[in-house]
Formats: sequence, C-alpha cells, structure tokens
Amino acid sequence: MSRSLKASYGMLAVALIAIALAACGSKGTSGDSSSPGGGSVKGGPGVTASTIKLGVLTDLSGVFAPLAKPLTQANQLFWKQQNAKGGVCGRKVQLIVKDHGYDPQKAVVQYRDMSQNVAGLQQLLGSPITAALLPTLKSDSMLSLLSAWPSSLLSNDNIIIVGTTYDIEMINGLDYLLGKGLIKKGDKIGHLYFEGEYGENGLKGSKYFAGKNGMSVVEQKIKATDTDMTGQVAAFKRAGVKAIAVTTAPTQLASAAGIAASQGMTVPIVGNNPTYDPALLKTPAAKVIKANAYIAGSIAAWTVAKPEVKQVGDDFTAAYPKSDPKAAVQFGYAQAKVMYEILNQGCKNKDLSRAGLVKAAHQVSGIDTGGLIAAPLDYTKVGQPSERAIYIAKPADVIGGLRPLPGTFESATAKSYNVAGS
Amino acid sequence: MSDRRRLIARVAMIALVAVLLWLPQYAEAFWLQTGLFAMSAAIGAVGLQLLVGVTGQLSLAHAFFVAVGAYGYCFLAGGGPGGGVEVPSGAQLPPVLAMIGAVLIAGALGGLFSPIAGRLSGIYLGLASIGLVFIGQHVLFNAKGVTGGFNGRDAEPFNLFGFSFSNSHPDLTVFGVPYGGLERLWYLGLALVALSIWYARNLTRSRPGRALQTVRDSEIAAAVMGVNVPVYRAAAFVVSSMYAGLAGVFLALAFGRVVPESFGFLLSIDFLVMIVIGGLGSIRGAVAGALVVTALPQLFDHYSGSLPFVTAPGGDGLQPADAARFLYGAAVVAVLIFAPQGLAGLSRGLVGRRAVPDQSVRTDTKESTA
Amino acid sequence: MSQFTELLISGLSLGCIYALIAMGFVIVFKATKVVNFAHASVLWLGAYLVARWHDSLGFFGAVGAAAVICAVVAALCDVVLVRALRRRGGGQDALAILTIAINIVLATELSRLVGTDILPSGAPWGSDVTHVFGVVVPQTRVAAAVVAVVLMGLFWVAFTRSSWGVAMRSAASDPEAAALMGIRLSRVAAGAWALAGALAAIGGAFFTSFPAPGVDNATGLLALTAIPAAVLGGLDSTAGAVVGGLVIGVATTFAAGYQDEISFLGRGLSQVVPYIALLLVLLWRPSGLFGTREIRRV
Amino acid sequence: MLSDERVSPDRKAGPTHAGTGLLCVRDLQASYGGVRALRGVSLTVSDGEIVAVLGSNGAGKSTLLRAVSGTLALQGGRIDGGRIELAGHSLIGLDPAEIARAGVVQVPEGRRIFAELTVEENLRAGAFGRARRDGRANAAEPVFELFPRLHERRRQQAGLLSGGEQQMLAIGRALMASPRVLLLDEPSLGLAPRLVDKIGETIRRINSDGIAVVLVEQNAAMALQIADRAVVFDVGQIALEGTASELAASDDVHERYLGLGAGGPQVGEVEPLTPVTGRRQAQALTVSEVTVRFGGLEALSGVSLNVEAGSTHALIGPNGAGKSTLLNVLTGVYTAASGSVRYGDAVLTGLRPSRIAALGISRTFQNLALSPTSSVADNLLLGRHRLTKAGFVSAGLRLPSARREQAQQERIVAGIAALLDLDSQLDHPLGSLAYGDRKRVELARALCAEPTLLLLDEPVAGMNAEESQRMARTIVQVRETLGISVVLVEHDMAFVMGLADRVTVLDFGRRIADGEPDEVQRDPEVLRAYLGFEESQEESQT
Repeated sequence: MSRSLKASYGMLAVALIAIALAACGSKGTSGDSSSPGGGSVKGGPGVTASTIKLGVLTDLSGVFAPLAKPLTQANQLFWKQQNAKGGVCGRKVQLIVKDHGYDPQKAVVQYRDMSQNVAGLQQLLGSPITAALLPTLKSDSMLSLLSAWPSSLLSNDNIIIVGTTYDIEMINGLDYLLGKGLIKKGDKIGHLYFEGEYGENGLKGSKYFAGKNGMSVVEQKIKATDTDMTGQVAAFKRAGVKAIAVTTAPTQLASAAGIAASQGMTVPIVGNNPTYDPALLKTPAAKVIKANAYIAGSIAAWTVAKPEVKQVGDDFTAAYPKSDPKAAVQFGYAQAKVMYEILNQGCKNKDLSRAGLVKAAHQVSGIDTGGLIAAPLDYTKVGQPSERAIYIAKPADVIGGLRPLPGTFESATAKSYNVAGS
Repeated sequence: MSDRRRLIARVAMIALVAVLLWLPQYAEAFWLQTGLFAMSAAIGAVGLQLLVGVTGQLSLAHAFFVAVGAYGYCFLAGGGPGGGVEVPSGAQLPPVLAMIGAVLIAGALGGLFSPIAGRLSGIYLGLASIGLVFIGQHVLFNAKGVTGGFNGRDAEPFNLFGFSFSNSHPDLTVFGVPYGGLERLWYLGLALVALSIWYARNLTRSRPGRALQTVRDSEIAAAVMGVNVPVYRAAAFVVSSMYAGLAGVFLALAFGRVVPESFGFLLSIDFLVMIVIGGLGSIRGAVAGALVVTALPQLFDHYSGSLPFVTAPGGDGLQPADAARFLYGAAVVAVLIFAPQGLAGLSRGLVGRRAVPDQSVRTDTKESTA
Repeated sequence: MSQFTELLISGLSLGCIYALIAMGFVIVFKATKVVNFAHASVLWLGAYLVARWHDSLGFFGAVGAAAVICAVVAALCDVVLVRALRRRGGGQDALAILTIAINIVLATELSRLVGTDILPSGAPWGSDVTHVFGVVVPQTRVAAAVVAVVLMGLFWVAFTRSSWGVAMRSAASDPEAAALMGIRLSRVAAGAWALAGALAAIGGAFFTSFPAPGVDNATGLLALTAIPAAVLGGLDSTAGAVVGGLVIGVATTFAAGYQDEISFLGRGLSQVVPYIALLLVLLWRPSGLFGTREIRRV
Repeated sequence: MLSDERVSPDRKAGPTHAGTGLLCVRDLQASYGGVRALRGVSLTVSDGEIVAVLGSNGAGKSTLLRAVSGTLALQGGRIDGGRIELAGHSLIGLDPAEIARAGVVQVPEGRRIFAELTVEENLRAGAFGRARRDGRANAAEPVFELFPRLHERRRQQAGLLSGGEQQMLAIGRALMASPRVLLLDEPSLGLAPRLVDKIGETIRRINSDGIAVVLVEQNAAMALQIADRAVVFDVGQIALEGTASELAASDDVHERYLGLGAGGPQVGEVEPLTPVTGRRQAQALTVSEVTVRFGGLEALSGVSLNVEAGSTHALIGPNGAGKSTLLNVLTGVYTAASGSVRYGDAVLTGLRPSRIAALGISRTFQNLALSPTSSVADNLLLGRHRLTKAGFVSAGLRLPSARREQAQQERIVAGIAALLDLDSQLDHPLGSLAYGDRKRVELARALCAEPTLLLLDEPVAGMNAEESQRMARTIVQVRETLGISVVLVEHDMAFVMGLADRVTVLDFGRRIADGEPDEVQRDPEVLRAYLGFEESQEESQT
C-alpha cells in the first residue's frame, strides 16, 4: 500500500499546484481598500465611482428554486429599470448572482468569494444558509435582505426583512377567521408546520393568537419530505379542530386540504404566504383549496388593484415570458426597491461603506412600495417587523392564482404582539 | 521500487508540502475556504477508507458521526455567557479538550452501534447504517438544548496556548499578508490531515491493520488465525467514527456555525464517492478523492462564466450546479468501470508501477453474473 | 370510527405503494445481488412521464407507457453499466455505489425537467373518496391497493408457475448451475431490472396521486423510504418486501396520527420511524424478517 | 506397452483420434488468477462413447469441465490458449447457456440442484437447455422412466431429497436438455457404495441412448467399469491415457493415482529444523460423537476419534465424506449439533474460532485463504496475531512498544519463512507466487501461530509429485522438530501412508475405520467404501 500512497503524492501535488497557480491574485488588497466613491461619498467594498455591486445568494437548482427563480428575476428586473433611470447615487447597480442549491457548504464558500466585492446582499435565501452565515455576516456588518420572513432574526441589525413575519401573518390570518366568525373563542386550531425556522415561527404566531383568544393549538410537525398528510389530518379530526393553520410548502397544503375534505372536515385553512403556488390549481385538491384556503401574507397578489402591482406584473411577463406568474415576483421587486431606498439613504449620509449602509437601513421609513407590500415599510426600530399588515387572498383561477380580498388587514392582536417575546 | 520512482515520489512530496505551506500567502478567501472544507472531507474520507477499503465494511452513516463530532465540539467548547436569546448549553472546556472529547464521543457512539456493526457485513451494514443519518438529523432538530435546533449553534474559535485561530488576538501579518481565521485554520487543518494520514498508514501496516485486511479478504481465515472478527469489525467502525468525529470538529471550525442541514444523507454519499474515486483501499487516494469531490462543484460555480454549455446562475439552460452534479455522477461511473482503483491506481500507472488488483472492490466472487 | 382503524387502513393503503416499490428492490437484488439505489429516480421518471402524458394518453395509457419506458431504462442500466462493472469483477459494494452514481445523474436531469412545477398525475379518481369498513379512504388509494394486490398476485403466479419464474428462481438459487442448464442469466437479470422499473413507474404514479398533489422537485426522495421497507423485510424475499412495505406504511401513518402521544421523542417523527424500525429489526434478525442468512463456506 | 502410452508433458494427444469426434479439446491452457490449472490438455470424445477423467484433487479435472461448459470465468479463471470444438464449432467465449443449448450439458460437482424448487421445477429448469422450445412439455417423461423415484417425489422440495435422489435429479435435470455430450463431475461424490453402482448403471443406460459422456471421477473403480476410454490427470496435464480396461489393469494407475501399494512419498531421514521458537507441549485431542447438520443433510454423524499428543493423524475418505467439515468443527467455524471436542482439558465445542486459535490450534485450508494483495511477510505476520499485542493505539501511534514488537516479529517470521524456503519471496505480493509456494505460505502462516496442534486440509492437493514429496518432508520435519500433533486431511491414501501414525477413515459422514495405516489399508470395508470395489483387494496386495 505505502508505495501506491507515495506515488499518488504526485497527482495530489499537481492538483494543488494547479489550484495554487489559479489562485494567484492580489490577495487582501481589494477588500479593505475604500475606493474613492465619487464626490465625497465614503466608499466601501463593492463600491466604485460608477458602480455598486450587490450579492444575491440564492437557490436556483435546489428545493427552493420554484420560489427563488422568479424572485431573483424580479430583483434583476428592478435594477435593470432603475439603472436605466440612472441607477442610485450616480452609480449603476450590478448584481452578482450565486446559486448555492440549498447547500450550506457551497453557500459559505460563495459568500467568502463575493464578500470582499459587494456592498451588501440584495437577497439571501435559505434558513440553514442564513443560520450558518449569521456570525460572519455580523462581523462583516454585511447588510443582507432576507428572502424569508422569520421574526427570530429581526434582532440582527444587518438583517433586513421586507414585509411582515410568519408569526404575524398567522396571527392576522387567524384573527381574520375569528372576525368572519369562521372560528370562535374556545375552539381548537390544528397547526401543520415544517420542522425548522419557518414552521416554528409560524407556530409561534398561532400559539400567541390562541393564547389571546382562549383557543388551543393542536401541533403537527412534519419534515419537508412528508407528502402524505393522512395521519396528521386524522389527528386533527380526532382533536376536533375548527380550523387548520398551515406553515409548510404547497405540496403539504394540497395534501392536507384534500384529505381534510375527503374526511368530511370542511374547516377553513389558513396558510402563510410560502404555502401557496399557482400550480396547486392543477392538482386534484384545487376545488377544496379554492373553497377553504386563505393565504395570509404581506405580498401583493398579481391581481391586487394597484397600478404599481399591475405594472410590475406586466413588465415581468414582458421581460421573462417563460416564467410563471408567482407572488415571489412582486416580492422580489419590492425587495430590490427597499435596497434602493437604503442605498439612497446611504448616499444622503455620504457613506456607502458597509457600516454606513447598515446605519442607513435603520434611518429609512415610510417606504411606499405602491402596494407590492401590504403597508409602508419602517426600519427605524431594530427588532421590530417593518410592518404588520397583510393581504388575505383566496386561491382562484386568475393570473398569479390568488384573488385578494379587498383592502389590507392588520388585527389588533397583531399590533400588540411582541416579536421578541416567546 | 526503482530509484527513479522513489525520486519522483520524493520530489512530488516536497513540492506538495511546499505549495501547501505557502498557499495562504496569495490564495483568496474562496480557495482557502474550499481548502478547509476539503481538509475536513479528507480526514473523514481517510476514516471511511479504513472501514470500507481496508476492512471491507460498507457504511452510509458517516455523515452522522461527522455531525456528532461537529456538535460535540460546539457543545464541549461552547456555552459561554450567551448574547441574550436562548443559547444552547455547553461545557465551556478549552477547545483542545473539546476537540479530543468530541472525537471520543463519536467513537463511543460508534461503539454503541457495534452490536450491528459487528454482526452485519458488507452491503447489509451499509443499508442499516442509513438509519443513523436520519435519526441523527431528527435529534439535531429536536434536542434544542444542546444542538440549538434548526438555528444550529456557533463553534467556539479554536485556540492553542492562547493563540486564537480566528481573525484577531493576536493580529498576525506574515510578509505583509494579514493572517486571519481562514489562514490560521489552514495550518491547523494541514496538521490534522497529516496526523490522520500518519495514523491510518501506521495502522494499515501493523498488527491490527493486517487483521482488518484479512477480515476483508477471508473472514474465516482471520477467525481461525485468532482474530476476533466481530470485535475487529466493531473496532474498525469505532475508528472510522472517530475520524468522522475529527472531520466534524474541523468542519465546525471551518463553518463557524453548524446547522443540521449540513449533515444529511447526501454527505454520507459524498464520502463514499470520495473513497471510490480515490481508489478503495488507498489512504492517499481517499485524500485525493476528498479534494476532487469537495472542490469540483465549487470550481464549477467559480468559473461558470467561462465554461462552455453552462449558463450563469439564474439564466435558462444548464446551471453550473447541475453540470457539476452530472459530472460528479458520470465520474463515479467512469472510475468504477474503467479505473476500479481510482485516482490512486491511475497515479500508480503514471509512476509506472504494475497495479495490483484491488480486492476490496472485488468482495464476494460467487456473485451471480449477468 | 375509532382513529386506530382509520390510521391502520390508510397506513395499509400507503403501505401497498411502498410494497410495490420495495418489490422492485427485492426482485433486482434476488436476481442480480445488486442493491439498486437508482430505483429512486426511475420511480421519479415514471411519475414524471405519467404526469406529462396523461392528457394525451389518459391516465392508464400514460401509466402503461411510463412503465414501458422505465422498464427499458432500468434494463439499460443493467445491460450497459451494471454488467460492464461486473465483468470487471465489481463486488456488491461497488455495484451499489454504481447505482448511487446512476441515481445522481438521473435525478439531476429529472429535477431540471420538473423544474419549478408541481405536475399532477391526472389520476381519474381526483380527490374522490370511498368508505372501507366505515373509514374514509381516497379512491386513488383504494385503486393503488387493488393494483398493488393484483400485480403482486400476478407476480406470484408468474414467479411460481411460469417458466420465467422457474428461470428467475433457479438463477437466484444457483446462478452457475442455472447457466449450465441453459438459462440465459443476462436475460433473466435484464428482465428482473425491467420488471422492477415497471413496478417503480406504477408505484410512482400512485405515490404522486391524491392525497399527494403531484410530481415535484422532491419526488426523488420518496423512493428512499422504500429502502428500509425492502431491507426490513429481507432483501432477498419478495414476501418480505410486501410485509416490509405494509409495516413501514402503517408505522409512518401511526407515528403521525399519534404525534401528541409520542411527542417526547420529538415531533415530526413519522419520516424517521421507518429507519428506527429497520435498526430494531436488524438487531433482532441481521438479514431482515424473511431474509435468508447465507451459510459461510470455507 | 501401456508405459509407451504415457504422455510426456509436452506431448499432445495421440494421433489415434485427430480432429475427428464430437467434442474436441486441443492444447487447452487455463489458469486461476495467475495460477496455471491446465497446461496443454488435448482430449477427443467421439459420438456415443464414455470417457472417464481421473486424477487427484486439484489435478485440473473440474477445470477441464468448467472450460468446456464455459463456467470457468464464474470461478475467476480464464482460458489462456487452445481450442474447444463441438462438431467443428468453437465453444470458447460462448455464454454457458449457449453452450448448454448447443448440446453440451454439465452435471456440476456437488449436484447443485435448486434446493428451494420442487423436483418438477428443477426438471423444468433443465429444459431451458433444449435448442427448440417444442417438446419441453413432455420432456420429463423419459427422465421419470429412468428415475421412477423422482416421479414419486416430483412435487417435493428438492432440498429435502436424499443425497442419492439429489444426484438422480441433477442428472435428470441435465437430461432434460437432451444433450449430445453429458459432462458429469464426480457423480458418486458422497454416495454410499450401492448408490454409486446404481449411478454407474444409469450412466451406462444414458449412454446407450447415444449420448456421449465425459465422466470425472474420484471413484476410479466405478468410472473404469463403465467407461470406454480414460485419461488420468496430473497437475494440469494428461499423464496417462488408454482404454478403461488397460488402465483398470495397470498397477501404475493404482500407484500413481489410487494410492495403493508402495506408492507415496519416500520421506526417509530428515535433518531436523533449527527451531525458531521453542518446543511446545502438545495435548491430546478427543473428538466424541460429533454430529453436524446442514439443513436436512447430515454432514457428520456421531464421529469420534483420538489424536495422541505429538502424533500425526491422517483423516482420509472420498470427497464429501465430511473431512473438511470435521476440521471446521475443530476450529469452531461450524458448530456441532451434538457431541463434544476436547483438547487437553479444554472443551472446544461452542468456543468461537479466535478462542480456539488462542489454545494453540492452527490450520491451513484446502483452497487457499490468504490475502492476495498483501506481501508474503504480511500474510505470515498475521499468523503471529494471537501471540502479539500491538493494538489500535500503540500500533497506530507507533509507540516504542509496538515498534519493538514489529521488528522482533519480523525476525521470527523471517526465520519461519526460511524453514520453508520462502525467505527469498518475503516481500513479494502473494498474488505473484506460484500455487505450490502459496500452499507453503499457508503452512508457514499456520506455523507462525506456534501451534501445538496443526490441522492441514489437503496440503498437497494440486501439487505434482516433487512438490508433494517436499511438502511431506516439511511436515515430518515440523513434527520432529516442534513435537506438535498434526491432523492431516487427505483423500489421497498414498500420501498419508508414509506419514501418519494413525489413520481415521470417514465415508458419507461416518467413521468406518480407524487404526494403523497398513491395517486400515487392508480393511475390506475401507476398500469397498473408499475405492468402491471388492476385487481391488487382491490387486492392492501387489
């Protein structure tokens, strides 16, 4: 054996030398050089006189591709338009898109790779990735716009969440049912939720709501690979729940709704915004979903009657005719818009350095997304969601697959809810 | 072996060491980070090689023991005064002890598995061990107190005699290049990999190693020559678990924070692929395999711009990630069929040595032929 | 109706599908001693084709076509790759790893084909339900159970009566002797793979039918659950595959239905239960419930 | 005149049958993993004749059949040269199934019936060999005529049949393919004498239907009785050929092959070896009433024997008599259903192999069990396993203790290797050694364990006369020098006669004789069972 080992040194050496040569570069220079940001604006990594580079760390080949692809395209759409209008702070914005395929290891390397050359992250997707990068992001004071809505991360001042959080979505959604008399005090609510940040954050909301209204929550936690909800729904039925809250992926929403109906449970189903996908309307469960499901989220459906919303929809279909219309489009556009506002603020402060941008982020408020997000966004209070209103929408055969109920909805319970509390 | 060959090996060896030691001088963060993951993989792969290649036992549970090592370290070293929101508990040991402790824990759990590891052989063990990965991840998600659940938990920076393997204290600059956490961990990694290889080589050339190889080649011969086969099978499993544990510790350090998703079934498969590509039975082969398997997708991603047929991420057409996975699968198929001795075998060819048929891939010959 | 029977019945109906898939594993292993991880993506392929074609061919037409395609694909895996590796002396482990690699390639291509969509299988029963012993069961599941039982029945008859069955069993019991008797091992093997492929396609079609919404990016993982089913029953026992499938089906459903009662084990256990069951069984019987333990010869 | 018939190694088959005939084998060379098994064999089988192939274990008889039936590759062997033709069409490279369908059907050694299938299904399996599908339906009729017994049991699981019935089934199954040439590999193996005769009869009847038969046999008597011609294999070559009657009459056959008369190695005075390790006190081995079952079959039935300390005890009997099984019981590889084995005052029954090895019992294997990729030295060092301590820690970390041990062990191993003239090859990979040398490596490995009881399973199988001589000498030397007991499993009587102090004869799983070599040699019971024929008695006197 030993000989073979000695010998394979050779190949190993070759490989490494190759890497070494490939790696040859001006190490450690690009990073800390605060390049002269034109005028008297303080620059930083990824900022030059003519451009601002932003990172997009997302999942275009993994399980979240369905959400991430239109989202990223919407990011790109916004900046294409904005650059045409002259960009921001006299600079064109350039997106560096990296696809981590939901693999933390890959994401960390990609982050390392880009971190020296970007002013901030226009988009960061995937809760395990976010969790893994959290310490690094903090020490780099890297402004990161999340493509997720967990209130648990609000305490980090460099993390920006566009729209309200899962728990508040759920509170609002349930409160809506209560208001409509679909559930009443003392009822039991079944909650079907994913293992992980997303699910548990949603659960937090339903529990809070239940506590406030003398209701109780019947928990059914599942893994992303669960697709047959028979057992879970049976448990709900046995417990006699009056409504089902869903914090999962579309697959599980369809399965749960279908089985519930087949079991003769005609109870309302309220789901967080990621639980819905227009594709569900092609599935056998479509009828039930249309009848019983309510989607609670702060992102506008394509058919929200606001000019900006329609505009974004039209522009997107024009730009990406191959992509299906999904709510992620409106969000991606709004997400980019928020970044724009922050950069603008940084420009006003004459500081586009990373620290400067984090500071700027918490000076902006009253960002009007023209209805893309249910309410104007306010980032001045660290640890608080940028807004607490949502749209309630019902699945329907319209473009984007959701028909919003008129107006937005912000319940008293949601207002009084303290995100930090547990 | 001939002087010529010995010379080549020597030169290659020296060149290799030199390059590795000098690399942090000009390697960008991307390369260092990739390197760190590759080192962690290498340690784990060597461990799996001892089990699969040397003892002829298949295991798909490697990811589980890597997780044990990673979380074990975070638990033993961590637990300091947490910054507010519920921080998972920890033993607050000095990192060195934590590292050793984590490896021992991994070994112990491997030992607990011995009732199965000792009795099952070959493919059955492989299939049984899949279970550990899924059960392990379930625990990682649910034992919040220790693992931090889905949030994962931070890995205490390693330090040795007060010298911290993190970005600061003390600040360090070598030839004008600032040596931060990545650079420092690079050298720690090199040391650990060297240690792993050294131990594995000693083992395979010594009494226990011979016993393991005989268990692989002829279980009964081993038994009648006095080798307690179940015990040695279990022992091999324990040792490879400890390697996985060490790999986990270093992985945690390379990540800075561990999350359950990093330790799925796919990781187990990656390790298996590493030793297959590297060549079953060969220690250095395992290291080479680890390097290839870890670096390949990263390089694809890094150079996706300049690759033919591959579009930039987000565009329509072949994504770099998919391209990497295609290549990955195809490479394994090709190696198995055309170079059953993997990279090690090929390199042997390069250095002009007659390859000896690798027994470990050729377990039971009374195979039905189709 | 007590929840117990409710869970039991829906568990069994789910188990039938697992059994179909596990059968595939077992048939291939019996005939060629290969643990076929590629089974997972062949199932995915089958489900995908059904979803794509049911509009033009109708559900049953689509299933038929998909079964044929999957049979061909599986057979090709055997003839082209597995055989090549075995001719070069690859052992069980190497062959298993080969199928893992094949699986990686197939799965990657399928995830690209499926893309961001959820494709319903277009099963004619939609979300309709029926009553079995007073328990509400989706008609797709009843159909699945019926199909599974029929297929297994057919298989059993063919396996025990037809000369194909004789050839299969002879080859499984002593390949060399079978070859000496003029049985073409290569054809028997290819046949086994093809059969497994067809079963996978059918299983996949039902797996992705109601209550599941359809084929999506994660369908490839489904078949993994059938591995514990096959091993638990005994890798070389078709009867074991059936039992194993049913056990896993019932176990997962119960773990979900009684989640509150077992929440001390951590919630969301149902996907883990199969593996726990697997380990327990293997501790007790190292070669599965019905697996044959090979006698060591010197 | 027969002596003229002798074929010198290089000489190919006699001109008498050149190219003519149904099945022609020309200058066939074959090997297993580099070890040559056939060194230029030529043989012609004409229509309707029975050709017997005789020879000791490992002489290449089965290899010849495997080569013809195309199953050599399944056994890890390959054909290196020569031709095999059926009526002018080459069979080399064909799939076994195709060869069977072409009309060359083999009844494999050990019957290899499909145990889980019923008798009827076994026969159906056989019918696959028919070139054309028609007539498969009623193909079984003639077979049932031949073996009415099988008809009675046609619905039964084949695994439950008796040995004789299984042999009938195996033959019947082959006949289902309506072969032109029938290859029989040791049909009498493990069968009681009366059954052996019956099988012989059957073969005659089959042959009378115009089917050519190649009969590989241990049981020369039966074979020579029914065969037209016969060849005797020795170390992969045809050493002797002629008509059956000629060979049956010739003493030469008995000496060279049946091992009667004065044949066997002349060990004579051996110079004692310089013991590398000290003399050790051997103990007495007592086997009492040991029974072993595999499923339904009894491999050993109530076998008892005593091996006195320091003696050489031979265990002989035809293939399948249960010799190796007994060895496997002694070493703990198989567990006895009943009975007990005691070594000195230790009870071996129920101990795991490693514990038994620790008591100083060591063995070799009939077909080698070495690590082909490791060097000879490493293979020998494994033998030291039970006597050394280095563990995962000390060895892995190269602690001084381990380093010292390693060095010291390497010296000892080198010494033992020297005893067996293996010292020059110590660091060659085992795979590069010749078969005979590998056999010696296995003996050396066993000696490295410093046994007080050494079990040798057919130590000279497949060796030529010189090699066996040498092995015999070594065994005696070892015994003389180390004063240990040796149990020697052999089917070749001649070899053990010179060596053994005492001989136990097994047949069909039972002990049929036990005593001094020469008395056993005359024991009529032995002659009948072992050699299968009465009249051989007076011949053996010569």
